[in-house]
Amino acid sequence: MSSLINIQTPNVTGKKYWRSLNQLADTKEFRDWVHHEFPANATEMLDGNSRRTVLKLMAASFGLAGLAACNRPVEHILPNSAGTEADNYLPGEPFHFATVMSIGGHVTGLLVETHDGRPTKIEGNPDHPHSLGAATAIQQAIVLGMYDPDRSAKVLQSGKESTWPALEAAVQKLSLGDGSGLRFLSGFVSSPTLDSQRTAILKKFPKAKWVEYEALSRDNELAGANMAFGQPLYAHPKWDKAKVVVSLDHDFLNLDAPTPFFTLAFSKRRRVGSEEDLDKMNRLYAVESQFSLTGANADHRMRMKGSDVLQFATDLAAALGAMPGLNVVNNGDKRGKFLAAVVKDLKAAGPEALVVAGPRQPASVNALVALINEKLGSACVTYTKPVIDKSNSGIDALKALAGEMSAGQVSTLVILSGNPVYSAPADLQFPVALSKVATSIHLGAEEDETAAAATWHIPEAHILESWGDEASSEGAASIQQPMIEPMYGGKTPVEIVNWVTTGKFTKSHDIVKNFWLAQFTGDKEQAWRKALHDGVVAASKTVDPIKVTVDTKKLATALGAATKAASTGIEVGFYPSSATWDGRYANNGWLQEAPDPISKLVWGNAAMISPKLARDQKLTDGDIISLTRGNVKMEAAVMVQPGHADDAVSISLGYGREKCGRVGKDVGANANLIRTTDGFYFAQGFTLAATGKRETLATTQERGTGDNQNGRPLAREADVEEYKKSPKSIEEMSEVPEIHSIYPEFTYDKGNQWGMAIDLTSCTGCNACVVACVAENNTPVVGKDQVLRGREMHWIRMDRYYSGDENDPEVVEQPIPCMQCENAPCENVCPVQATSHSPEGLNDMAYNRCVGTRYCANNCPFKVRHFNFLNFHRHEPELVGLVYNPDVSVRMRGVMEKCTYCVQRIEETKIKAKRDGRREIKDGEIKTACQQTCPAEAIVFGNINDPNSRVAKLKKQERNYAMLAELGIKPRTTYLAKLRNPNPELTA
Amino acid sequence: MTLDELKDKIGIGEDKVYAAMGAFDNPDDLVEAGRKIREMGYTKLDAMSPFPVHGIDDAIGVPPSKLGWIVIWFSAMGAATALLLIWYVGAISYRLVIGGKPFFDFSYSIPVTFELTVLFTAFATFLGMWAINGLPRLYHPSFNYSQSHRASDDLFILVVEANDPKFNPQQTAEHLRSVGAGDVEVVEG
Amino acid sequence: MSAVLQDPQLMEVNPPLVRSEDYHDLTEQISVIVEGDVVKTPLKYWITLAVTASVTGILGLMLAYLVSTGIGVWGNNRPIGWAWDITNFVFWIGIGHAGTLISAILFLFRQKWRTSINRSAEAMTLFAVMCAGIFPLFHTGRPWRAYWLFPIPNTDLNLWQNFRSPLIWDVFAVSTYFTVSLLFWFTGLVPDLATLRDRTASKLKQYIFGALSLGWRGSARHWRNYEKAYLILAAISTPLVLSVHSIVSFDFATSVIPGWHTTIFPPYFVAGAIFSGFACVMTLLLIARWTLNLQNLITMKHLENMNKIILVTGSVVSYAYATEFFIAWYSGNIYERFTFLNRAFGPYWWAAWSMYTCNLLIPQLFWFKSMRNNLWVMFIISITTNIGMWFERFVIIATSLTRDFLPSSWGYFHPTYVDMLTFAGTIGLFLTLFLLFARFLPMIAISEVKGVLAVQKHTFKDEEVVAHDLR
Amino acid sequence: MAVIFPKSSDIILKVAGAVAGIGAVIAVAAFTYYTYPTVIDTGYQPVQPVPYSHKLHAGQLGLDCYYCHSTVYKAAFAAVPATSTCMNCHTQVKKDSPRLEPVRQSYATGKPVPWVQIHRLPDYVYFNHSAHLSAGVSCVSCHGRIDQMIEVHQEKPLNMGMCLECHRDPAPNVRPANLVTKLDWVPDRDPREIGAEIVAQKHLEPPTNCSGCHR
Repeated sequence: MSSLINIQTPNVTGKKYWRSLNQLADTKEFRDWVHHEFPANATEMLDGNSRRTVLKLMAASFGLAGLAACNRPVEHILPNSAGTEADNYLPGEPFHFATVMSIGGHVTGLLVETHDGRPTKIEGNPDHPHSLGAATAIQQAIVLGMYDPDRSAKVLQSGKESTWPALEAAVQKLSLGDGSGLRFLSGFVSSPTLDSQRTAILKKFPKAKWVEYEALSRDNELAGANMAFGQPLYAHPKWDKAKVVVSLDHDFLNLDAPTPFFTLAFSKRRRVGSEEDLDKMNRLYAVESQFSLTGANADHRMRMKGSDVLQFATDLAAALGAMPGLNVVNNGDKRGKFLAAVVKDLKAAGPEALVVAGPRQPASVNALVALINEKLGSACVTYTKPVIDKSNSGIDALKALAGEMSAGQVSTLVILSGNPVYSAPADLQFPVALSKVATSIHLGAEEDETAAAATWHIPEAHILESWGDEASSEGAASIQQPMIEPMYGGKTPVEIVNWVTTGKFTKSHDIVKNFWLAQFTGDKEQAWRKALHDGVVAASKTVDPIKVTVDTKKLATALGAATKAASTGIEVGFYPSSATWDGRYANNGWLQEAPDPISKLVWGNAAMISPKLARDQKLTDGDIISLTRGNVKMEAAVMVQPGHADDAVSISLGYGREKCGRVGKDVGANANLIRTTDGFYFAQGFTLAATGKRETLATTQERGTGDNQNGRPLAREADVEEYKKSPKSIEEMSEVPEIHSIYPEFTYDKGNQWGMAIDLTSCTGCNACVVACVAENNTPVVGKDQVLRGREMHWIRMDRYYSGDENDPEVVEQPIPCMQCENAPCENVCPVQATSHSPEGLNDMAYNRCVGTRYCANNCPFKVRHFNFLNFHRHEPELVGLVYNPDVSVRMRGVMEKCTYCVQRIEETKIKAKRDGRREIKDGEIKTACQQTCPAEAIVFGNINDPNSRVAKLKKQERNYAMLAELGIKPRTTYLAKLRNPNPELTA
Repeated sequence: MTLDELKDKIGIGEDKVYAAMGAFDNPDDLVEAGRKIREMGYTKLDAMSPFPVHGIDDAIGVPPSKLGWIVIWFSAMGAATALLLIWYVGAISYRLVIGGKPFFDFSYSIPVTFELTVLFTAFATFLGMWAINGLPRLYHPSFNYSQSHRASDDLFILVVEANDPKFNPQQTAEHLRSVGAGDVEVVEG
Repeated sequence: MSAVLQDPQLMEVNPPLVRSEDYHDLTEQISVIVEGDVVKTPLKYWITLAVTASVTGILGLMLAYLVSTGIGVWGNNRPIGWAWDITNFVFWIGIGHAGTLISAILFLFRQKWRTSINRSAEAMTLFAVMCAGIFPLFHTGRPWRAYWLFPIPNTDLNLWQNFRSPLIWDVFAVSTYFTVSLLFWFTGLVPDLATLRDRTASKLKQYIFGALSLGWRGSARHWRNYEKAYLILAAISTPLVLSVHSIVSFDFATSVIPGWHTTIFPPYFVAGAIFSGFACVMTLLLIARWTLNLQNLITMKHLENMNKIILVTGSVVSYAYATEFFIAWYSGNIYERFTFLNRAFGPYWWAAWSMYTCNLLIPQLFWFKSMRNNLWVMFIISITTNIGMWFERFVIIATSLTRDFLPSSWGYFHPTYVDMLTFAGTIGLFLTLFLLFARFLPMIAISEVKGVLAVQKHTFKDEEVVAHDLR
Repeated sequence: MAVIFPKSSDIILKVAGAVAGIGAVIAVAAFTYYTYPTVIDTGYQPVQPVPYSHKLHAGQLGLDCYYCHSTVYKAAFAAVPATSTCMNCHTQVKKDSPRLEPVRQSYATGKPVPWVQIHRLPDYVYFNHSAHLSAGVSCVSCHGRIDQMIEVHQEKPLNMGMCLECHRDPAPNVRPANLVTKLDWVPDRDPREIGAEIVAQKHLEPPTNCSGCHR
């Protein structure tokens, strides 16, 4: 592949671009193959029935490969004609660039690794306050999206292919006048540049309007503050300060936080490094409907319908005496006991207490939470004014816009990077409204539902291709810089806004740079370069928190006005998808195949219901039900979720995309069909009916129904108090006899001895490590059909075990990489010495020696060895091949593969050390991909031969144990038992 | 040497008398006759039978088989080969740490050693047997005997070879008839 | 013995092994089948052959598809890395044990009755091992690299085989076993080939048999060495045959997987192998006996003796089952216990119970003489036994893998049509080869049977012997 | 009638057997020889777009390897020089030699000169130039006397056996780091001694386990 790339120099100031891929993308061959060749393979990848046909193709090509091997193919080296020395460019060596991305109003700084000009991996930016080096699964996976051959590549006019000149003419023709017919519809605006453009436009066109709409947004947070304090404010929970955290339907560890930041901060008081940490450990109460990751990590969890949370919040406030005149309901004993315990705990914690409300909970709940925190005198939350105006944002704004549109008052609508036709509430009839707009210009990354409906569609540049900027809710801004020229000539929002309103096209680089140069003082150019390099703009002012107090009178009236929906019939809750968010990442194979942390569901969503509801309705996993309410209706397969609230259905948004790339098309069910403005996040009064139809749901666990540990001491846990009393209890959970080998044992006492410790206490079970591993080690995406056959290839997988009552189960999540056993059972049985041990204690796997007997996988007690049953990589278009990490071989069919502790990183670092003339590697100098990205720092890798290394220290803890040690295999990967911190009053 | 001698040597010389041969219809008679003929002083005797006739060896003085002694050496060679191979592969050619086991150890060498021993033994036995018997051989003078094709069916043939010092065509044929042989012929080839 | 055979009543009870007037008659009986020109080969033979041959063709197709596409065309998955492939391997290897056992061990024990069945049993062994060999070769992900399994000197990478791996032991065991069985079988065949050579009139056949029989002329000297060689081969084949299935069982016994990691496997597997092997010989013999009218050569006595062995080995296997459960319980190891409970009552209960029924219960019928002598009963039991033994291997291999240590990685196995057709294909190959053998080579060791006949003649003396004129 | 094969058949059989045996031996020997890495891999000498003479540049003119292959000390790959590097001199020297036309072309158009790769390792082998140079392994060890080649050809087999040989006993191939590009270096004493000292002093432990080179 690389020979296709005419290597040029990376340029930190970004004046020059990588042209090569762009040129490649323009060649006819390239287009042909994108449009004709790939589909066959793609459908093949996903559709079991057509498997054979394409497998035949593979057969043919296999034959050819055999022939080609006979004589030596001529390989060309193509150096660039310009100099390389000048800007210290090293072919094959990785470069890192800082950039930033924003999802649903959460901004995270990223670090992008590029090889020879192609972005290959995304990590968090250690210098960015919201990342500190960590990144979520979605953030890491967007790099694959950049190489997605299904991305929008051409201008569309009313869904048909058009040309740039045609569009240009149309834009020139626009008569905007005073802007009375001009409307902008964008996502959550967090870009200072874009905001400044907006202000300018609204000044230039006084009658114009700019609406912000996100399918999943932070609007309720602002509205809540507005209700409580009389002004919209962002709440900033200080998770790391809180000793007692009560989460009211806030999945801040996973779905409701598309940023590693919350986990990062929360886990600070969850990690147990030493004795005193045991006392510092925080306690988490979760109140929620769906079984979320936050619920799974909570020490106590109360399940209730989303609509009942308001009442719970009211009762909590009342119990704390926060405000008179709250209508308290008589609590059932269970709920009452829980509430009492929570109140007591909160009071005790005082300033260290923190109550948070989820973005899916209405303003009223958010307001009450603000009230409660104030009453508690919590020092764990601060409020800031939005640096970027949010006055015309949210569902009501969209409703108004839709009204105008259908009333024909909108002549020009500019839709900036969003897919409202798919994501707008059903009752707004957005497609109809859109059809009433004379000129609608849609900027989008894919040819989606909106692209087809709008009069004009413009391909949008990928984050890694575009200049831009994002400011966090506190105002910390970062510059978004491209690593590569837009492969499909995509444009960015700032470019389009500028173009439409001024009529002349300016490159986003100039727009953004000019905006920031205006902000800078002193050596502007230097400041600009520094901002690009660091990934954070030093000059950008982070607004200081403001002191506010709740206006209880106003709040009381507001609460009275807040209509409490009658809780009759089934409640349906709408959730973000851990894979596709709101649907924008539906075409990303890495994410589609990353299992949902709780349900382990891949390649689709399901209507989650409680076991009780399932029994009442006689439903089992895979039964397709219909959900009806008024004139909205959808069908979806059910999945029984232990611990789910009764009489409630939870369903992820972001599936059932009709106009989408081949990967995400028609995967799962579209929940937007029953999402309405009056029940935006959860709605009452649905009727649930079985359709008799069935669908096979693919999960990465429970194919052999292993949903609990069957009383085996695998993922071990204990309560903090117990653990303090008898630390030995963890080790004693399994009886390890004295094992004497008949052979002299090998001693691994010299040099580096790599080992890993995984802390189950701080691990939340988010998929960050899984995706990090996929990106780092080129593990293939196999598709739903193959997952159903049990052939997914993740080198590190997240095991999830339930325990206890099916209605209120406890969950433990356990990441399983290769244990790198010193006496590895897999090595003994390989007939061809394809897997053996390195002097540094690694269980090496030589793919090129493997003949594929699969004996090693059979003999692996942890089943962490993965076999290439088919040539999975052959399904991928050459373009996707560009995302591969060149430091790791791409495995062919018929060979075994497994976690290597990222041996490529180990070797790189050792060589670097050798170049610098040192022998020993500093602790933490080598980070495995999973460790590097883990926001909870649950995974620690290092030299166990060095007593001062972090990993060695962790392994010294009493709660450190090796899984299946009784087999005498001496695993190098050990676990630190999960410690829970339950409230004694509730456990008693 | 002369061409004829050479021809003889490589077995394409002129036909000459090979032996006097006579047939019996059951093994007991053959053994009986064999003993008698031997008593007459013949030493270069042989018999042809459809199955091993017990007692015939002593009767006509066939020495015991030496096969066993040859084979035993090959068995030893088999075992040695296996152990050397495993030792070389594990401890010399490429010392790889596998499953924490030693580079060479008898414990895990046993199965392969045994199998190779058996394999070598089997080949030694098979090839050795044919070698000692001077087979494969497509032609043999005895095939010229009119009844030789029944030696693999139901006839038991006694052979007095021509290189027997006491051999004399007419006389020997007589002796054969006298011990009850049928179809007595002096065979050339 | 002689006394018994002279007594007419007792003769019914203990009939002579060979019912034949004399040697030539015997030669006729066996040779006519091969020569075919005297007695026309029945049409049903050719039809059967056509069917089995075409099934073998399917095997070829399936293997081509497998190699060109990948193991993914089978149902194997994670955690079930081995399923039908290795099950079939062990199944066929097991069947392959009877032949050598009959020829070698029974030979050493001087069991005269073996003579009329050992030839076909040995042939069956060869064919079974061929079928078995297919699976370890093609179950590799990269069969075109399978030669790495053999110690071929490689100048490039000084990397060889891992002699710690039972799979390598297997390679040596199976290839040795096949080679030795082949030599053994051919050695036995040579005198009979000579017989055919001497009988046939067709020049072509003369050349073929002439070459194959290596110029055998039945010389007393040759017989001497020949018998010695045969004895040695028998002597080494006996431990060999026991070692092969022991080593196959090491594949599992030396692993760590509960249900595999069991020290009783070697004897248990060997017994099972003999059990299934004899059952298979029985099936084939009965068919041959009917279709080729060999009642005179394969008598009730042979069959009954075989049934006794089936009963014994079957009981040994049953005992092994019991032991497994006891050990699992007695070990107190939660993984072991679970595995065996899971075997009997887990998702694969049906496989386990069909195995118990076929291998443990049904053969007990052979305690009754009437059953041992009933052709239908023994035919059906021989079939069920083989079904049962296939299930035994499947239960041990696949179901142990479906649920091992980590519940998170538990799985279930669904065979694909390729799995099934491949297995069917090997059966086709097996039958095809056997049919060809039965038609074109002497199914019964002529010279050996004659040896037995000679002994009988000794005892029956003159009243039995019909003088044969020499002209 | 019982005689099927003529009397002469035996000698024929013997001769045939002998011939077959010898033939087999020859066949095996030939196969081994022609598949021997040093035989199939060495001597590969493709035609280059520009007849660049290493003998002239590196040998007679004495350009240091590092002048053109500038990344060897820092990177895994030894970069082939940019056209601009050539033009540093060839804007003055041999300005309009027809044989340099492709180079000038490239310089003008920015299209790279399609040099043909000679020393090539399989994709699953991760060789790192910087690591070996910093250890003191000279270019000669793998590339031979490039400075004596007019047109470069592959001199060493570059097979796994060759790598292992040196990784197991690096001493003979290790020299002071400042001399690695000095292809014509003649040590004043036994190079193995010198190497052994450096190995000891730098604590060189070249990996011989799989992941040392295969990842």
